[in-house]
Amino acid sequence: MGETVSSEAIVAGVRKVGVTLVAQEEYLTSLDQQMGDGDLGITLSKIGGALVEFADSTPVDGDLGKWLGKAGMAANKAGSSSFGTLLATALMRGGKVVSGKSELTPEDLAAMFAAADAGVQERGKAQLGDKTVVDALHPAAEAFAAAISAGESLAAAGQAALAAARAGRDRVTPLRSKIGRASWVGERTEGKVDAGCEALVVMLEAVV
Amino acid sequence: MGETVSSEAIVAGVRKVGVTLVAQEEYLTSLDQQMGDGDLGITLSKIGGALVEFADSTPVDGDLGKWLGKAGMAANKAGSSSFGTLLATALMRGGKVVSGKSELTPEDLAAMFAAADAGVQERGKAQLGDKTVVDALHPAAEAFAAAISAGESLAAAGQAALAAARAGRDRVTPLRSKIGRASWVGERTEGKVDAGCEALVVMLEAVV
Amino acid sequence: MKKILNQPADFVPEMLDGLIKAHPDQLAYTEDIHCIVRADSPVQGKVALATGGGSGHLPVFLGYVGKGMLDGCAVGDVFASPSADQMLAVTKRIDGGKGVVYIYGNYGGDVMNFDMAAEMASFDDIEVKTVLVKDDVASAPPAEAGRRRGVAGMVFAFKCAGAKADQGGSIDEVAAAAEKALANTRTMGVALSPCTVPRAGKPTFTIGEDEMEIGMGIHGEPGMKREKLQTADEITERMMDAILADLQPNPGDSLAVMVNGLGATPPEELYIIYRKAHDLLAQRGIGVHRAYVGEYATSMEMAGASITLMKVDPELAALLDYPAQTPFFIQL
Amino acid sequence: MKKILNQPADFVPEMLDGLIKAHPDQLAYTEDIHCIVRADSPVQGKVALATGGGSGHLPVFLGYVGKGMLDGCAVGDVFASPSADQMLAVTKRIDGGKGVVYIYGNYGGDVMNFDMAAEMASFDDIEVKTVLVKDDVASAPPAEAGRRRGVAGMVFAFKCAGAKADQGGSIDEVAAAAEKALANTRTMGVALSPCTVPRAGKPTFTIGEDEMEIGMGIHGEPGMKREKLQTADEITERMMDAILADLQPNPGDSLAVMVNGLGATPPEELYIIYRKAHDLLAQRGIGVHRAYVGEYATSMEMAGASITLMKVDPELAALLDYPAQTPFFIQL
Ligand SMILES: Nc1ncnc2c1ncn2[C@@H]1O[C@H](COP(=O)(O)OP(=O)(O)O)[C@@H](O)[C@H]1O
Ligand SMILES: Nc1ncnc2c1ncn2[C@@H]1O[C@H](COP(=O)(O)OP(=O)(O)O)[C@@H](O)[C@H]1O
Ligand SMILES: [Mg+2]
Ligand SMILES: [Mg+2]
Ligand SMILES: [Mg+2]
Ligand SMILES: [Mg+2]
Repeated sequence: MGETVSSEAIVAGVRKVGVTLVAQEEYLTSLDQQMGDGDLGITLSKIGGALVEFADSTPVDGDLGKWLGKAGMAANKAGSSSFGTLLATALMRGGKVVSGKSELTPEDLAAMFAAADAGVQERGKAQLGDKTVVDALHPAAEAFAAAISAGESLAAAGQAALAAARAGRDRVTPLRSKIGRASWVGERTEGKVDAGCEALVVMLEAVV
Repeated sequence: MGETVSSEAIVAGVRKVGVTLVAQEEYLTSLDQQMGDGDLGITLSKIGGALVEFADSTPVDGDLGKWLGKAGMAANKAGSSSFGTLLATALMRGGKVVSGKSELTPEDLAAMFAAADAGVQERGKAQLGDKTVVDALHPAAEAFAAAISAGESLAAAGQAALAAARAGRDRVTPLRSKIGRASWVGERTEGKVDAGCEALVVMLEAVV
Repeated sequence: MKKILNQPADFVPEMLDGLIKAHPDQLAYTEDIHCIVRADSPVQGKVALATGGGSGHLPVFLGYVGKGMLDGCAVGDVFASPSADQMLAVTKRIDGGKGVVYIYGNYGGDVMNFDMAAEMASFDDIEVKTVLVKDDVASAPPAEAGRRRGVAGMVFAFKCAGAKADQGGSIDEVAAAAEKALANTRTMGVALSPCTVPRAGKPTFTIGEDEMEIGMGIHGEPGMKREKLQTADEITERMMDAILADLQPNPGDSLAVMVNGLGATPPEELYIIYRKAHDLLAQRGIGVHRAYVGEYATSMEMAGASITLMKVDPELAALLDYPAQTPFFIQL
Repeated sequence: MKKILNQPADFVPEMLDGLIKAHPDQLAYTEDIHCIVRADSPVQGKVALATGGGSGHLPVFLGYVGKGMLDGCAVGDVFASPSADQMLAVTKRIDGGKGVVYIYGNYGGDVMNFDMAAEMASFDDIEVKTVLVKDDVASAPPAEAGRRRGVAGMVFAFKCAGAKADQGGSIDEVAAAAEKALANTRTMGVALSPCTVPRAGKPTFTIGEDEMEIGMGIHGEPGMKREKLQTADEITERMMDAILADLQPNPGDSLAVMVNGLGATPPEELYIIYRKAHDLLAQRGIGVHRAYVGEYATSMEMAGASITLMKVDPELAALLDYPAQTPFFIQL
């Protein structure tokens, strides 16, 4: 199918994620306060602001890959908590696989999603089931790729990814966190939603 | 008139003051918290305990003056806030004027009262009207002496002293504190009873 | 505010026991643990310095006992004066034959007891001179400066007089150094929350969630005014304005600046205050000779801060810069 | 808890501005004020030490930048990791040709960013070694010690590695000194009240008036258990038991002891804790080589305290005793 995504649409998507992160600051902070250090909303709001500024001020100049990589670096400078760093890593790794392109095919998007997923796992060293964003991100990337392979529309693939992220988030909610700050909270994390998973869901909701 | 006060009665009186000070800790602390540092009750409770212990363990040995002086030193060791130090000074100065005696006449008691008053003024350098214990102590000492001179009974003289102390306390309540910690509270002391005056009233009530 | 303690009555002696156990090479005591002295006291041939006052202000008072600062300290219960007796014991133990200078805050109980101690020391032929610290501009107007209370500024007096004594100064010179330091020193503070005296068990005062007390003393004595909480810059400007109006330094003068935390206020916030103080001085063409930012005179777990300024001429600057070493204060 | 600040977003940069203004002879920064370095860096021919982490823990982290300790520090927002970029800038500025040792706490964001910085530094031919601090026994059982978080024990690692570097040690020797210090170091803390991150505006957690959290982390991460508030002696015994069970010193061993206040707990209470810790060690025939009582690693205005023990052999003892001088830590 000939569906493609323009530079403008990618820039708009990144901007939208940024706006959403700023808007959700309090909500995400309150989640992180329950089993972390309460900085997630702050970090992501700073990153959101930086992404908006970056999207508004940096032209794509025909290379979406480079542009996404730079967006990742701007994100890392703005907020470098665990999640913030993983988000930056995802942007940089996602950008790498579309280097030189000025518009993206659905397959490009699926490859980006997969690279982001791999990058996050490499950087954070979390396993599936550790109750981190990986538990939402990995199934979301897989669902997206599967939908694209099956020839579904981008919109449908996005919905599949979102549904998979939500399901992944809910699957690990009863579990105990095994990595990061939440792991120190021990059994008291059981039954509480992982803030990173929820943050991913919030971001996907903004763009699909 | 032949009314005299025995060593035992003096010891019992000091002991009674001690017991009262311990019992009134919270009340006096709450008064001092309103315009001081809130330690008056604590200090006087420690001094009270020390006086009880002193009275229970130290024989008069024929010299009430010396005994009162030592009681003053014990008091100073137990609690040395402004009021505590003035109380110790009062005991030491009061003791000095009855040095060598083993029982006291009404005139002795009046002289002791006057010496205590003078000692407190010398040590603390407060003027009448500064809104300190002096404003209750000085009229009380004067009223006591006047009653004794007029040939009234000890009980009546004690009541006169207590009434004068209460009147002195009430007279300065509307005023602004001019010395000590309360002076730093400034206009906010106006209308509040001086904790030191009230402490003197409480002690007198215990023995008259 | 919750406290970590055993029996309230044991608060001070247990604290002192811990202190002596932690710093056995630096600190010792007479028969009474409330009488803290330098481990090597008496230092023969040196004028000795003593202070005293209630507990709950660490490092004030005993925290400044050590080389180049104080020789001894009489320690009272929390916020309560020590007794004349204890002051006398310290005096006797630290006298190295050249007399003792008392430097302490202008509080009724302390004044009365140190006066008694000085009288008693004279029977032992120990010469005593007294220097009262009255640096808190918020506690009385300039015309009644004699009524002001002593707060963080006493540290500058300890430092300068201690240096003078270590350099071999006479008792008059040491007392004069303290007086000179204090004549050039002013402090003002603001409190955001109260503290709890262990034996009282409840806060010394109450204050609204959005209020601050301008000019509060270090025992929770109310200050000049209660106001709505302001920004760090506004608070700093308030304190600096009051101090500078009183101290009246000239452009070109050099100041020592102390930003002191009262207890619960974190160092981060103290540096935010310092920044503004520094900028305000720079705007007036006044230089900073030395900056002290941290906890120097506290009120248990009270939140708030004070600013102390000392105008330094070359003599005071040299005394301030002289080395000192105590368990709480080290300067190379 | 009320705070003295201007705009929450300016909290850290203004704090750093004040810090640099207060200590211009000791501290400097790269183009970014969040990259704090020794004023005399790079020290040529010396292995450089870098750390980094969130703000709100003073003196940790940047407070240990100075002679005999660290060369540089990447400073994050309150409780937030600095970026890889900032760590790289610090690394480049402090490298004196003998490489850089990173010593920092085991927190996700910090680990990921320092790893990125180390990768980037290798492109500039700067050798980097990393030592992770994982001293908090309350954060994971011994079998999962690799998951433990880094708290006040990092100060002993800074001190020992800093001394080794100052003495001319190679990058491997400096990293080994840090590893050895940490292998012998354990910490545990208890919190009595929460703290407020300026941008969040509300406390990181809530806790009852009669409760304490055993084993709480320095960002307010919950600990092992929430319990009724106990006496100072009981609390101390709890912490000491947990640490000693993990560290397993023998009678005759010598320990460095740090009693660290988390922010609002006054020094008086820390000495009451120290007293009991000292007595418990004495009962086991264990000596104290050196005692540190004060605020070394804080959580803004959190009330509570931690105890850190380090088993010292002659080598660690000598490194610990070596002089150091930073704006927050001086040892002669
Ligand atoms: N090592 C890791 N790998 C993957 N995800 C992680 C990892 N550590 C934390 N996370 C995710 O990040 C979220 C917390 O983010 P954040 O608040 O930025 O962390 P922190 O404050 O601990 O640096 C967690 O809910 C989790 O989903
Ligand atoms: N210089 C003084 N002369 C006489 N009385 C004084 C003086 N200073 C204080 N007082 C009295 O002592 C009372 C306070 O006692 P206390 O709490 O012991 O003082 P502080 O805590 O300031 O040492 C005051 O209410 C006042 O009556
Ligand atoms: Mg977090
Ligand atoms: Mg009082
Ligand atoms: Mg008092
Ligand atoms: Mg964080």
